[in-house]
Amino acid sequence: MLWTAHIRVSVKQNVLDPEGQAVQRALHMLHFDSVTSVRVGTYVCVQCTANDEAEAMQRVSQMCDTLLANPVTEQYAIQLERVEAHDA
Amino acid sequence: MLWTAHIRVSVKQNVLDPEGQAVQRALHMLHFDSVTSVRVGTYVCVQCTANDEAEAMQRVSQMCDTLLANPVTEQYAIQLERVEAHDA
Amino acid sequence: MVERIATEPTPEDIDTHKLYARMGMTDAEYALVVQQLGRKPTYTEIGVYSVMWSEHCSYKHSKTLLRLFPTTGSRVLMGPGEGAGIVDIGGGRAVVFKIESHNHPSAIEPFQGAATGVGGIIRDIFSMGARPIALLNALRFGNPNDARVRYTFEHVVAGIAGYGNACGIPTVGGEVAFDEAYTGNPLVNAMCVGLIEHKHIQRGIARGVGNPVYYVGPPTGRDGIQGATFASEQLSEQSASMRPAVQVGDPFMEKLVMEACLDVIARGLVLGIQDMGAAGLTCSSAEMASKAGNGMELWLDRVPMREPHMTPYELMLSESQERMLFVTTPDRDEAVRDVFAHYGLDCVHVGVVTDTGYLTLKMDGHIVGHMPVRGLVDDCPIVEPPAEVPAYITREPTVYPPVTDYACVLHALLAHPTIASKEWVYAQYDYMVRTSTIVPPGSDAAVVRIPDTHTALAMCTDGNGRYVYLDPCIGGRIAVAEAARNVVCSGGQPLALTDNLNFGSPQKPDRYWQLQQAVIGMAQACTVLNTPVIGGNVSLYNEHEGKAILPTPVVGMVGLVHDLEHVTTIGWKNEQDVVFLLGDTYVEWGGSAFQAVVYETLEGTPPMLDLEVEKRLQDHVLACIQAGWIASAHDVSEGGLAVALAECAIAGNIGAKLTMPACALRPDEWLFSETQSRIVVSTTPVHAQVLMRHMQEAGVPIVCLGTVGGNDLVVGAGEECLIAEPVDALRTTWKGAIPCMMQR
Amino acid sequence: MTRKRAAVVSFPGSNCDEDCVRALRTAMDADRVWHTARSLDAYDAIVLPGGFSYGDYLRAGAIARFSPVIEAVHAAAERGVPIIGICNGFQILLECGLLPGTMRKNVSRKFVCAPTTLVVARTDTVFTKAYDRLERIRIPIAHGEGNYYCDEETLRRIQHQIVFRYEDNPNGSVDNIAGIVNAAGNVLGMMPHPERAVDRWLGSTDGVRLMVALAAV
Ligand SMILES: Nc1ncnc2c1ncn2[C@@H]1O[C@H](COP(=O)(O)OP(=O)(O)O)[C@@H](O)[C@H]1O
Ligand SMILES: [Mg+2]
Repeated sequence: MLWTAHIRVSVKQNVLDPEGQAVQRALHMLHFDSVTSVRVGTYVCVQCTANDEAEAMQRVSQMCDTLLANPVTEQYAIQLERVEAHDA
Repeated sequence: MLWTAHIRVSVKQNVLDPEGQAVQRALHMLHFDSVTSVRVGTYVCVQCTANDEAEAMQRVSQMCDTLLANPVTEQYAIQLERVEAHDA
Repeated sequence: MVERIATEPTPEDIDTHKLYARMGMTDAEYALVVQQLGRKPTYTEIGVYSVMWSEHCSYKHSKTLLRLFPTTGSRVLMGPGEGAGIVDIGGGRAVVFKIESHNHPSAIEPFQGAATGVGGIIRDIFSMGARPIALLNALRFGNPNDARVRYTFEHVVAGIAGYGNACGIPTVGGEVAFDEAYTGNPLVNAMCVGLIEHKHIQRGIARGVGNPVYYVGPPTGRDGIQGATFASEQLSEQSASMRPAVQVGDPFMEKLVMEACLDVIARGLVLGIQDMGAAGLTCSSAEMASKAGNGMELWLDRVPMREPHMTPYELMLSESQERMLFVTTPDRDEAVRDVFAHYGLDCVHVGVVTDTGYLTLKMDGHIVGHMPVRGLVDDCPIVEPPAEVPAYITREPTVYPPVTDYACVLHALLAHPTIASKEWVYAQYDYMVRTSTIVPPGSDAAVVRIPDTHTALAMCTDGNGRYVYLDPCIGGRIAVAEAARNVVCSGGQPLALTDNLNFGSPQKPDRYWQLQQAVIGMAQACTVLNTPVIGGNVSLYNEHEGKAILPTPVVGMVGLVHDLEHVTTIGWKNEQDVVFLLGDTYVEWGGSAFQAVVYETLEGTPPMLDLEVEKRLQDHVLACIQAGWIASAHDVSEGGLAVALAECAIAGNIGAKLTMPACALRPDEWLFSETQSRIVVSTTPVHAQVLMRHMQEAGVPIVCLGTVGGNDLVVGAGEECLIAEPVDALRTTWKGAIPCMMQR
Repeated sequence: MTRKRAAVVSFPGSNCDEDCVRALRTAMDADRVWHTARSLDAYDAIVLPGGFSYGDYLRAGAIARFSPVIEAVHAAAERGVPIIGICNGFQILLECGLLPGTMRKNVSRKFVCAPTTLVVARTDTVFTKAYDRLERIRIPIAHGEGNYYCDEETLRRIQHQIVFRYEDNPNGSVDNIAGIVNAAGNVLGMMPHPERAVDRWLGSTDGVRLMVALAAV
């Protein structure tokens, strides 16, 4: 079975995010006054095979832990989607 | 009302993504053999106020069109979440 | 009355449960604090004391040793004691430089640790009023067969590049070495060099009672709290989780703060300015007050905060980056604000200079800390720990059986990541920005032009931990001598140096002995070579699970090139140029790269170093360069003569036909021994005679090796051919080693 | 003839602005102009220098494009004033639509600083008239996002706008593109730094002719 994992990697809450702050200032400059906070991170979209959702989740988490996220400064969230056979 | 927008900015399907390919190679080197494709983009998390979901969506789309995504090579997807009052 | 914060432990709790111990304070130090205050300290206060009295800020284990360094000289305008030292270079200008370590943060988060190390040293330079013009670094990593070591290496380099490049300061030099001993504890030392006009020199001093104290830079977060204490401890598996939050650098912010600070200084609006480095607001406020003999009152609720509900303890100890503290007069308030506003920055009035001699901390009108400035800054008890000669020290020279395949050994040496080309590293550094880099990374020293003049500065970093391990005193001498020699080979007159002492725990007598002996050796070399120490940094407790690194003093040397025409590089230049070796060669295997590569060990005694011989060599090489007789110069260091010759060939993209002179040495000894005080020079045939005569009269040993030309490096001995390798083959080995290692 | 005057626009985070001013001054007058300026009418040429405007956060040039001065840059472009964007300046010109295409991370995913050899593809522009066609010139690069990209259709359309190509592609750019002009020929974007090749001590003087050409417009 083929899965698509949407992975959102972002800077941990208490860690400074200079990029997010710069983008927030830019949005304010552009008069998006309703914006109260911005964080910028990495979006990784991984397709992988796995026998079931649990296995897929376990694999992708491991990829995040070893490569995709920096455990010291970053956190991540995974959303899984099953890819229908004819798409694969 | 306060909203959290999770924005996934990614390289358009028909555009080559050298960074995604590099990450895919790295994952294979780490023996994640089940991986069939990787795309890398930007994740932006914006908090903003809006009277309803439609307004929030419209505002955030506009941010993406003007600043957050580069229309030449990038596409974006927005997920909205309402932030409960006591969290705000 | 000093009030405590409700959520924090009471002074009684701190005392009975010895909470100060967790901050790295001893019982005796705590008792001294109680005595100074006449009462038990609050949590905020003991926090402030603990960082001020940490090794990093108080130098308690090294202060007595540092006094051995010569620190004065006719050109020295400011020695140790301020953010950075200053040396006169004539024409009303001066050069400002300093080196600093960020070893422990880089072990835990290599990218940010290295980046913030660069950020910190840049602030040290511009807080003196100087324009930063160059960055260098000295890096040590473990065995690159270990994936974590490669990860650390890759991210440290990226962190240095990311920060320096964005600030627009060229990273022009440095060194990288790999040795098993640094596996759990890499070294990341960053050096910054700046230029200043004498009239703009600033000091971190809180002058004028009643004057306002300003804060500029990004808001304070809970970053790296207790970082100074942390730098004074050894690393363990727990270190990683101990940190609530690592410091993250923002080079964009640094660039703005730098331009704004240089602007207010140039306009004469500032009385005293200091960066918030280690121990943040605590160290900067206490030191500024101390230097003026004044007191200071800070209103902590006004300090910009990144997160809600920050406590006085957190605000005082945070090590958030890119922040500065400065003092001006009340009437300049508006002018100062205007300058910062131009750069999009706020400055905040956070306190006032007082005459109390106390550092007084207020939060929402309540006094939350009240401590004598002198006590904080000067009264940390100095420790003179016992020293003991380690058991491994020997006086026995090492002997090895002869090798027969010289070319094979040469290739193995060139492929060793410590010797191999560092292009993989410096191609990531913008070494050309500011359009003043005359000699980019890759030669003995980098050369940076002084704008609008025909003069330049030569600069480098050096320090070989293998020699220091085997004999710290000689190793210390070599570190200084080699740095000076590199500057001389580039056409510069060595002016002064900054040093970074990276050692293990001073509480272990054998390691303290290493530190002590290294300082003694360095001081000897500084005296003879006439290069005073104008500043530096001490990084102790470089241990990982009880195992110490190689004792590694790093020397950052700066020299003056009096005329751009004197600039000299290592590469051979023209067919028919004559190659000479200056200096005698002995059988000296201890600590050599040959020993590391062929025998994978570290044993014996390091090369000896006669400082008078060294001084004579350097003086005369510089004189001959200035006379225009020398086409290329390269000192012989790691890998010995063979590697030096290969590097001359590769850099010049031209071969040579050379012969080993008749002597008592075996060919492998002559080729690979690491005897000090040797330089390979080349000269046009026209100047060969005069050069030879000059050196002979000066008493500098000189032998002619042969001539430059062809596509091969050919070295013979009598009828025998020792090495005959295409320069291209040597280059491929040397250039390919690190990229290949990183592709694993 | 009065001496020509160039504006070198400094954005927060620009860091080659001083270098550009110094290099231009060998040929013409040059001022640094802060990005809040609303008019550039007084200038005969405009340079957007290299550096890290707004930290290069999000995408290089993405935020600088909204600086007040950009309107004046657009106006000058329309008037036919010669404009050069170097490195970060090129990225800004792409982001604000004065030049086609976009810049992506180098394929190596690493910043790269190195001397490079460029092949001059066009000598009929105001910027390159002092070079010979297909001449090889030495100009250094220093960038992390210099991988020029446009789709095939655009690439076909802009063939005639390509001014410089890399001899050895250092970053993955399509068609080895190192520099392009707009259709009108008065806006040039290039990743290599000509201001770093203006005297013998810097290893190349091949950038001088570009400065001189600009002063002669
Ligand atoms: N190894 C050393 N050699 C010479 N001077 C040193 C050395 N270590 C520290 N110093 C000097 O001691 C002074 C006090 O350092 P300090 O300002 O506390 O350092 P930092 O700014 O690195 O925290 C500085 O002027 C520094 O140059
Ligand atoms: Mg300091």
